[in-house]
Amino acid sequence: MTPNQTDRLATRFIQFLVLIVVLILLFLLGDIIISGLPHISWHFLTSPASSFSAGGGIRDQLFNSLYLLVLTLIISFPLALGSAIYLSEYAGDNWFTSLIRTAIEVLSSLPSVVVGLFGYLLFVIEFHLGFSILSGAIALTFFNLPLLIRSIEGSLHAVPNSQREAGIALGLSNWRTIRGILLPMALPGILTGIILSAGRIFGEAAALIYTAGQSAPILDYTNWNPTASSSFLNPMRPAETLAVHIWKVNTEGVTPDAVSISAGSSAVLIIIILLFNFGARAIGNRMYKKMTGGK
Amino acid sequence: MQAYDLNKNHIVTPPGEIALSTNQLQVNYGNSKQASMVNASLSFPRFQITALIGASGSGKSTYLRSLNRMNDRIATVHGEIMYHNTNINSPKVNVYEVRKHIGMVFQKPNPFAKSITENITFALKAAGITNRQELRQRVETSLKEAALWDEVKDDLNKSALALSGGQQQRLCIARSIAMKPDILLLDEPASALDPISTAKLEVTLKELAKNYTIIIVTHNMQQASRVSSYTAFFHLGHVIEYDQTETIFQTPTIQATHDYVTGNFG
Amino acid sequence: MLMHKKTLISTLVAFSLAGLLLGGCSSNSSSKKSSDSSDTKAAKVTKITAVGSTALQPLVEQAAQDYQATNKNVNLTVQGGGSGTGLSQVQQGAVQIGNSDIFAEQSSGIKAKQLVDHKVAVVGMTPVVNPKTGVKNVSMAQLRDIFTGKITNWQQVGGKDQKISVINRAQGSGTRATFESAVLEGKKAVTSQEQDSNGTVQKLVSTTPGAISYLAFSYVNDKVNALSINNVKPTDANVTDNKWTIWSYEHMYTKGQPNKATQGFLKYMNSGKVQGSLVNKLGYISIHDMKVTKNAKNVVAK
Amino acid sequence: MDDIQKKLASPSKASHEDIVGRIISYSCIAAIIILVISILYFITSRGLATFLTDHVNLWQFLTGKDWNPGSLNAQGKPQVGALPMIVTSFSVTILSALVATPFAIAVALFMTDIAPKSGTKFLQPVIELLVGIPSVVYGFIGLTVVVPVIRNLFGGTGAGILAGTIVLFVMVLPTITSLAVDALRAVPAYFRSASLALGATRFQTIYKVLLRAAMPRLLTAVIFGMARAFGEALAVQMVIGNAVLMPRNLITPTSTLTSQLTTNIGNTIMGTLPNNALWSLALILLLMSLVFNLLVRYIGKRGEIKS
Repeated sequence: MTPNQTDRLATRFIQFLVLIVVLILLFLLGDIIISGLPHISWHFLTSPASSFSAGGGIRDQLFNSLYLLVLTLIISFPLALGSAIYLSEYAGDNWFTSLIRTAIEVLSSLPSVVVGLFGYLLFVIEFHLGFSILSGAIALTFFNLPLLIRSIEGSLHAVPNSQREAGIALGLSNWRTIRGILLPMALPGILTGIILSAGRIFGEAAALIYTAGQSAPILDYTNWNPTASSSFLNPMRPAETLAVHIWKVNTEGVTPDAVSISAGSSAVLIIIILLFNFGARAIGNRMYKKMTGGK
Repeated sequence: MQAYDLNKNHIVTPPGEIALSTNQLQVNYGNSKQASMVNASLSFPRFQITALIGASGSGKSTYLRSLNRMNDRIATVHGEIMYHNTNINSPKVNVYEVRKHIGMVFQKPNPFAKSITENITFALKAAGITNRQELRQRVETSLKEAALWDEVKDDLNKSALALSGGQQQRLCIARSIAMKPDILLLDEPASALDPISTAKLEVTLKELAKNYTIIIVTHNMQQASRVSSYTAFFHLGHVIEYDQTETIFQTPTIQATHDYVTGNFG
Repeated sequence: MLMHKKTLISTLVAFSLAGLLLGGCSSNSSSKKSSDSSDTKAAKVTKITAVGSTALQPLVEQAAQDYQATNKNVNLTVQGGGSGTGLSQVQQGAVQIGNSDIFAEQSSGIKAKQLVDHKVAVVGMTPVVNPKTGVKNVSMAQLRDIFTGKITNWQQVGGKDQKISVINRAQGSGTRATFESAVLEGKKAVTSQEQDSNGTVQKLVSTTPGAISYLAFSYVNDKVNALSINNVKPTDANVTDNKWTIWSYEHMYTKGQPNKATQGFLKYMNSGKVQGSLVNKLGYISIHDMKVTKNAKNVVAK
Repeated sequence: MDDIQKKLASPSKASHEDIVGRIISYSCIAAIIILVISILYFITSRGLATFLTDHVNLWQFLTGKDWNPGSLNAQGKPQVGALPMIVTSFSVTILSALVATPFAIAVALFMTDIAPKSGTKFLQPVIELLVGIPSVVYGFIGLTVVVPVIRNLFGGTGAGILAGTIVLFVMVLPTITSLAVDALRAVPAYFRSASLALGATRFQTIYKVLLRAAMPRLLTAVIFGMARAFGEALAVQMVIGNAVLMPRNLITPTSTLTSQLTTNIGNTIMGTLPNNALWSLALILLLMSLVFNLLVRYIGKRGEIKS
């Protein structure tokens, strides 16, 4: 075989493997969406879940998922941002930094159920936060932090060093340089990172069963007082998210239409994650274009 | 490469007012024991252009970057850098003030991903200048001084990244001089530019020398001889010779300098 | 357009700083807040948390919802987590009610004397097999031999020539404890597949050839075959007089005597409203219908 | 003393800003360190209780084959042999990484060298979507699609290491791929151009130059993938069968550390041996994830591309 033939063969082989990966994804998406789409209706999205009769919806679960996502980001984003800035701009190349990095990585590979129980014993019980969205958000912060830190640090790293030098050569403080020059340039990357990590939060179940809980009390969407126990804005109320709902319906669901609820919920979940992904890409591209003056 | 005696040198002290001087400057990168720059003692005359020349790795850029403490995080610098009777190489000195007074322009143009105006006003605002009138005034003056005003005056709100390389570099110069520094350090500012942009830049530099002390690193000997009044020749981390530019290029004292400026080198 | 970006950045920074504060003091302030609110509202709203058995959860959850509709002064939270979690948490006093599928006495590490038992429903369990095995009835001894691994082929109990694949429930789960105490007579079950939920077991048995497992009555559907034992059919009626012996109580434990609010809810759980309709709707057997009782040592009395 | 001299000697707005910046970023990292330490302490203290309070022999724990923490064996010792789960966890982890790596590298090469523009545009979302699918959903697809297919092909129940491997393969694929892309992108462009200029074909360049130059970082990518596989719980639990038996082949039900942990943690009483033993499993998971990370660091240090 000549080198050229080998080359062609190898390229074909690589293309073949890529094709398989794409097919796997298409199969997964197809399977989830095709089996779920028929069950999605306006009624399904806007009515509360039912614990034993057919015809329940996922209104509260859907809202809970989104609310939990927002709360988690409010807690984890600033922490991740500060830490990523530390790691990429302040940390020296020494054993301490490498210890911190290892610790963060270990955090990301902990099994969710362990984090869930930790959150349960510490936040739910010890700190008296109870089964609540807040407890869930703190537990999810554990997963989200490593992802966010990694993506923010990566985006900061991708900003050319010449930009840092330009900033400090003008007599700007490091902090001002980071805030005013590096962060804006890293923003598209950071946003993409946030949105992608949002997908993970959205899909997490095991850690939430013990922290945010798995029951969804009836919510009052007209009560805007976040301290009222029935208010949809109350962060101290227990909340079942969409992913937990899928898990519950599949494992212990007694409703006659458990299968279709599960399929419909999975499809909704995937569609939202799809939207997140496309959103991330669109926003990232737009910001990049704006910054480089359309070039 | 011929081995030269690196300890043999010829260094003059220019007459007249000295803007900046270094005494026994030594630079070590990271944890490296091998110094990238040893015992550099030079004095730079006020309102003149001084060129630092030498082959790649001779330490000229390292030296230049030490002058406004840009090497702080990546290298250890020993020795004195005297500016306004202060050793600015001391950790007690406010490094941000140092850099305000000793500005720097880099090899590759590095404008911020902001509009042309914002590129200039960003650091001014950070320094506490908030008066719109004054900001506008400074933008205009500095762009004029950097000979960029005529080309961009209608596009001040456009992204700086849309400018050409030469324009970007002049914007970077404008950005530096808008801070009203004393001294301007330029690290091979023309190396990424085409000949026409380079020529324009050189004219600009000569204009600027009326108001600023300029120290420029270049590997282009013609450029050094065209723009500078003093020239220092660096070799393997040592300053070999420092004298008036004419002397360096026509009657150097040291053999190594002679070989380098005549092209019989390496 | 650059201004626009700038506002975005500053919002981002502001957002992050606000969050930093929130994140930094969340543990303090929010715990304070929650205790504050419970203090100020103590006169009005009492918080009750019930944790534990996932099998009991749907019933308590639904009952709690109905109860709260009329009793605005109670704030009920019902969560799963498993019987073990329920018992340990109620014992520690972390929650007011611990839901459990098993007697506290049967659980090692639990000081049962501290806990007060409130039985709220009965669950019947039945062995289920894949429909293609062709088996409808087994004797108790055969069932025991299947689960201890002595019988390994359906032919041995009158079915097809097919290997038996046993799917057990998670060790320590209430369902398994009930099944083993009623069927195995202290013998050890063969190590086999374990699944921890009714839903998964139902799916697996319906699709795996030769599979056998056991389910609560309410999870039996037409995709799996419920077995009769010694020709007794697994029906609610047979459970009430102990003809069908694989059943257990659903317990709601409190630590010592419950406080007033909790007492009120437990009373509601035992009332006709719950026992008369809700319990049956969710597939449990009402505690009122039972003609026999069982104690923690599995002794049945009339 | 002139004006400039004074300015040089005294702190300015910029120095204050920098102090503020340091305080903010240092306190963030401190908060994270506290989080990590608290969870590490929590798992370690509970995980060690099996050995310290219940006096289980560590060696027996690691090499015993009988897992039945609720009951005692003939000698009156609790049966806490975690070996079958350890073996299974490693098997699914290594197998899934082995299967996923060629695919991941192929996709990465496609994105960096074969069709950089369209490949990235098209495959990047594919990879990110695979990350986005929740593990619950992976688990149910595994249970309803993968397990029946294996059952029909090979007989048995279908649950086992093979099913676990297939599910994990899809789950670690995006992790390995995105890191492999980074690895290949980090190889300087002149490596490629130099090789191509010497007349090498694209495949020769990829095989002899690219993959070799990127090898340390590719290894890192694979190890990160393995770390992900090792810690995955919900999806594996649904397809592995959860029987604590030494795996004899790829299609008999067995159990991983995570699946055992997830299945039983809710059913055990806190503070008792069965519960402590599960925390010991969590401790093993933690230590393994530490080992994976140290491995990555070690490889990374040795294989930095010198440029």
